[in-house]
Amino acid sequence: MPQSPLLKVASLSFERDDCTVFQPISFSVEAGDIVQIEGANGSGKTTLLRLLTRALEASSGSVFYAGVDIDQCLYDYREQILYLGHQPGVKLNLSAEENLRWMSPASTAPEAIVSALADLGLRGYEDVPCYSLSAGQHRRVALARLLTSRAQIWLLDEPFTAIDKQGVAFLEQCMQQHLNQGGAILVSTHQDLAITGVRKIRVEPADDAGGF
Amino acid sequence: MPQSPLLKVASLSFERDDCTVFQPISFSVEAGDIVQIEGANGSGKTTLLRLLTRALEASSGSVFYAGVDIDQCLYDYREQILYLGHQPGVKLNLSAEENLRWMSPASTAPEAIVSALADLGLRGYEDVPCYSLSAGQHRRVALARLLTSRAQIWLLDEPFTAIDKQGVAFLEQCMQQHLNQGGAILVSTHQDLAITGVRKIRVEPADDAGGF
Amino acid sequence: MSNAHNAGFTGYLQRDLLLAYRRRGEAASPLIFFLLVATLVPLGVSPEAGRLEPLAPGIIWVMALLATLLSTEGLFASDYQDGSLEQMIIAPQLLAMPVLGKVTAHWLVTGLPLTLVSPIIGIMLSLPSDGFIPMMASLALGTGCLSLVGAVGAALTVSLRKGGLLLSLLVVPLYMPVIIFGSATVQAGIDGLNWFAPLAILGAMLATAVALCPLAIAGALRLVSSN
Amino acid sequence: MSNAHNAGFTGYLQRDLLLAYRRRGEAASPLIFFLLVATLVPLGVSPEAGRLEPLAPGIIWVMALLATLLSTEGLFASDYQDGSLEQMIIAPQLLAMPVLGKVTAHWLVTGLPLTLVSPIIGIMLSLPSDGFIPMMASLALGTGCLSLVGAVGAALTVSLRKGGLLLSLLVVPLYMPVIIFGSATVQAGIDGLNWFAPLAILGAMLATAVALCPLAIAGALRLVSSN
Amino acid sequence: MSMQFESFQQAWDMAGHGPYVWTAVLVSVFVLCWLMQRPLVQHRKSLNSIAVQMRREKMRQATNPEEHS
Amino acid sequence: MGSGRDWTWFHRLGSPRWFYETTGRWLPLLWAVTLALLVVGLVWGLLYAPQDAKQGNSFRIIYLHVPVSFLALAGYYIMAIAGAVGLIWKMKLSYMVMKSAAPLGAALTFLALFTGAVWGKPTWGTYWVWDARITSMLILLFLYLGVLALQYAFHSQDTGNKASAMLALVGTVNIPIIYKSVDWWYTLHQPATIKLTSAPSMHPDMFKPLLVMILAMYCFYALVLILNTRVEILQRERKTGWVRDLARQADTGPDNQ
Ligand code: HEM
Ligand SMILES: Nc1ncnc2c1ncn2[C@@H]1O[C@H](COP(=O)(O)OP(=O)(O)OP(=O)(O)O)[C@@H](O)[C@H]1O
Ligand SMILES: Nc1ncnc2c1ncn2[C@@H]1O[C@H](COP(=O)(O)OP(=O)(O)OP(=O)(O)O)[C@@H](O)[C@H]1O
Ligand SMILES: [Mg+2]
Ligand SMILES: [Mg+2]
Repeated sequence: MPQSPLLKVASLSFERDDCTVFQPISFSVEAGDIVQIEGANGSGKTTLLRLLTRALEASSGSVFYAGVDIDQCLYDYREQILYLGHQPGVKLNLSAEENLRWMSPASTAPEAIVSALADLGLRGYEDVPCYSLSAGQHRRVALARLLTSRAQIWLLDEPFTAIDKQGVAFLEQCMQQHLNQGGAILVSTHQDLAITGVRKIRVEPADDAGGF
Repeated sequence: MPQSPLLKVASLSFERDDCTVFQPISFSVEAGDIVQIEGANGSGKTTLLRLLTRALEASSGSVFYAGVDIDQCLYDYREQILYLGHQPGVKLNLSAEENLRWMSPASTAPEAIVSALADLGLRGYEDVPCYSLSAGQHRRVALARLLTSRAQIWLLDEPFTAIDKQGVAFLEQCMQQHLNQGGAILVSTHQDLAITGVRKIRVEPADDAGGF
Repeated sequence: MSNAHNAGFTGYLQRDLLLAYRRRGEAASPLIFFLLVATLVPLGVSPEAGRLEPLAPGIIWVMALLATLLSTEGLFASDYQDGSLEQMIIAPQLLAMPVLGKVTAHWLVTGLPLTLVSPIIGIMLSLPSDGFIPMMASLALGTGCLSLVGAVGAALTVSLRKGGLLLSLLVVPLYMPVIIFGSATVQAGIDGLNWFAPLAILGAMLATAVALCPLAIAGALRLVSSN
Repeated sequence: MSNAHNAGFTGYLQRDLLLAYRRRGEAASPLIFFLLVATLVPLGVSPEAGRLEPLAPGIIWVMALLATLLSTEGLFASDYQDGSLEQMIIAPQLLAMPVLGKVTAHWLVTGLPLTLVSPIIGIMLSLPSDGFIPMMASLALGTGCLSLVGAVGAALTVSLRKGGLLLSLLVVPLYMPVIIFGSATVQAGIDGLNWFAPLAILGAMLATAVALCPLAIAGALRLVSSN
Repeated sequence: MSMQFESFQQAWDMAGHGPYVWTAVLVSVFVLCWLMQRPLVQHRKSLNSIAVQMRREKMRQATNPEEHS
Repeated sequence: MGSGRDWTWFHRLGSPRWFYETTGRWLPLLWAVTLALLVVGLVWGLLYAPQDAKQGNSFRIIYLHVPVSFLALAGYYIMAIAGAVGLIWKMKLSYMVMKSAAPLGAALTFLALFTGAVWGKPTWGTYWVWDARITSMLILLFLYLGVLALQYAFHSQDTGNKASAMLALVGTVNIPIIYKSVDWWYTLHQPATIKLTSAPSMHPDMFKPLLVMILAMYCFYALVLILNTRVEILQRERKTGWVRDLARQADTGPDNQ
């Protein structure tokens, strides 16, 4: 028996109020793979990523983590994923440092947090409450999680929103490094990635979708 | 005396708690000009655009609209500007159509609203409350204002956030058309624009900026 | 120009009424809150009519005040979060007009229904029948004051970003005259005294509030954009 | 594994306490609400000690209930808006643990201070001295129930931006037993009766709520965030 | 068992209790009728709206057969 | 579902189409029985039943008050059980039943309160007293309103259904607690001025029409619940073939020949 892939998505689909959001989708992801999820606005990229976190329950199909249905090994699976959505969960009233400490694994060293923030260009902003950060800086606080997390699978929903070019280059470098270390990345973005070996998957809206 | 430019910014600067956000900036914009405001995250692009709406009060320097200080002709000036910020003011509980009707000039015809939404790819979503739209669709509702507004000066803060490639192309086309009709555009974005004759202005953070 | 200002008033009035209609459940809730709390009082105090009767005017007024206060709290909050407050501020109008529109809409969906439903609570708390008309009249005027003054608190709250309930509570001292004259009107009605005098004072307060509060609110909101 | 669950509990407890500390002003507002409203009642009803005395237990309990109710409203709201609720849901833990952590933090910043400050209101409303100990004991237990039950409602309404007063409709009916036994405890203390009996019932309710509510809250959060 | 009232007037008045009894009866009957009529109307309305929608779809397909959905 | 048990009947029961068609066959009969019982019971109770010795004619309100009160209470359990079945077995039909039961129950609770209040004026001299049972009924009305409000507060039907089912369940756990505590509260304060006529000691001539009315209310409840559920079914299944066929048959509009 061949070894089962890290993540396998088997004809996954999702209905909202009896209305299918996207056509059943199947693919699998190995360690070291990067998959870019493509699709027009409203095609269901975010929905797919949230299905993969199991925050949403699929209407049909399943997701296998190392060969096991994720419903069977939910906590183990969730230890291995890192999800950054459109709203990344930065508390406006906490400082960047407090936010990152809070979002990182409990065992993260304080120095690791400070250096992750510095890497993301937030040196000098560690103690500023997040509500007085600019849009890009706010987003960078959330992205600093990529440097402190130990999860193997990254699920990133438009991570480059509001980030300047330098920042995008740095993030791409981080992602490359994560892949080299045996991680896997699923990323939805409308920009082209400057990473080699990106596999693209298109999410197609279902025929009956729409607001009719 | 030569005719005064449409918009003239004269050594504008802004302090927050005695801390200068960006170095004094001067430029002027004629009808038909498009200016891209560049700068790293946190350099002060949003601050500059908000100064131009006069939602923020400049610490020094002034802005002239057709030769008149905007403080002198505030309402006339504001009739001529359209500002789209990071948070574009879409009411989550109203439908796309209601939102747009609400944000457009009172005299806008209902058909114009429907067709503006259709142009932005929201056909069929007119009656869906905005909280059930995807990130990009949500943003598109706000951008539909560009088609219904009659303002001459557009101030757009990262308008392409969350918009797919097709959408970006369409918006660039709209912007080109607005320029051809004698409008002026100030846009802050980290992407490169596919419009000819874009003038770039860099916002440099002041030396004493930062959270120290 | 003045046309644009009026458009600001009616526009925001309509929009907020539409929003309230979209969220009917929520718009009805100050009312239901009022009823619910009126049920709590007998449970806490006593079911006997004789003991409830003297309490009735005061309790009704305190509860009306709370219901208004709580619903004022969010008057500008969602506008602030989604950016439409900023759009309102940079609109080519006197800011006081849309503000007045919003406050009027607020009164129409809270103060007015509250006034209309108050007789039911009067019955439940055994309010003597002479008190009903003064109660409704005083509530109609008084809730208008409360909406206006509460909106000042809400605007301050939204602009200072922290404070939530706290700042609107700082408004409560300003509410005190309203509650004093409001319950005095009802009490005068019950006691067969002349209840027009306290009612007239309420009316005067309302007139002052209509004139001054929109300016104060507009000023507080402008603070928001300059933080 | 169980370690991770505990980490979820203490982690969220600490974070919410830190957040409350950062927003001290707001965290104090249930307290101030409690105090202010207790001063409104004599204004509305009557300043005479003799008339206030019989009302005191009921009024204190109604006000404590309202103060808790109002502060429960935002328990999950900001977490929902900024996406951290989603992160909590997909964390590798039993969801009930962080939920319990959050509710505990909520009780520590509202119920507990409210209990501690209640004697002041007791004095203001001329509560007989025998009632003070029963009042504090019943408030300590009762506000715990209120926080837990209120959190169920807060979870159900979290995705309805500004579910505010809808929440009160959902949970106030469920609060009724607490207020009955709470004010009965105080009344029994005043009357020199055995106030342990109603207090024990409050304790039993609290135990049930601690066992069941976190599960209900977790279920509600999962459900509502999957829309 | 027999009729308790001799005249319509007497039945209406019910020895002074008429106003109470008949308000209760009228309000109740009104509410019960409303409860019964509501689903009937809605039943018809939803069938109609489904029919209208089907007709619209048919028309759309007739005008441009290649466009689907 | 490889287990040995045969669950097909259960799933067929959960099929909206089966429900729609079966009830369609029985509806005419149910209509007839309900209307007949209602008319007979009301006329009998209002005009033919003897007067009460103490309360006189005001006592005739009992023929509405008691049946309506019964169903208002029972309705909450019907609603909560339907919601629970929906949550546990993910059965769409039972959510529809729950959704149909909520406004019905709320209306009946309102009627119980209204008829009671109107009855209170001639008998106790006041429209309202804080009697234990009356207070519980008022709380029940709030519970119903909460479920209703939550149901319609969401744009997504599924979320609304699940959320209100959950609330109904939490309410069910609480109803006995509420009832017991309100009872205890009342006996603690007992003003002891109010006594209700107790039903079993009623004269048979008064009792028989009451029985008819109770039966009529049960039929009425079943009827309206079924009618409401059928509407829900049509709206939820509007995309399915069988509903479209129905609509086509019912359609009398133009260009549909
Ligand atoms: C707002 C006022 C009232 C409410 C909410 C109310 C509520 C109820 C409820 C819920 C029941 C049904 C109990 C059960 O299912 O076992 C009931 C029964 C009954 N009610 Fe009322 N009631 C009210 C006023 C009155 C008044 C004023 C009278 C007469 C003086 C009255 C007489 C009765 C009688 C005779 C029964 C049936 C006998 C029994 O079950 O004990 N009710 N009421
Ligand atoms: N409300 C505020 N209070 C205090 N400081 C602020 C506030 N908003 C922004 N700043 C600070 O002012 C500076 C400029 O912010 P601004 O939002 O203008 O940047 P920006 O160029 O738009 O960045 P981005 O590309 O990330 O959107 C930043 O350093 C930021 O931290
Ligand atoms: N909460 C919701 N309720 C109902 N419908 C929703 C909800 N969220 C999204 N949708 C709909 O589901 C579809 C897919 O949404 P999704 O957010 O997954 O799109 P997306 O591919 O991420 O788009 P974008 O590129 O704009 O982020 C859209 O048509 C959207 O309108
Ligand atoms: Mg998306
Ligand atoms: Mg910016």
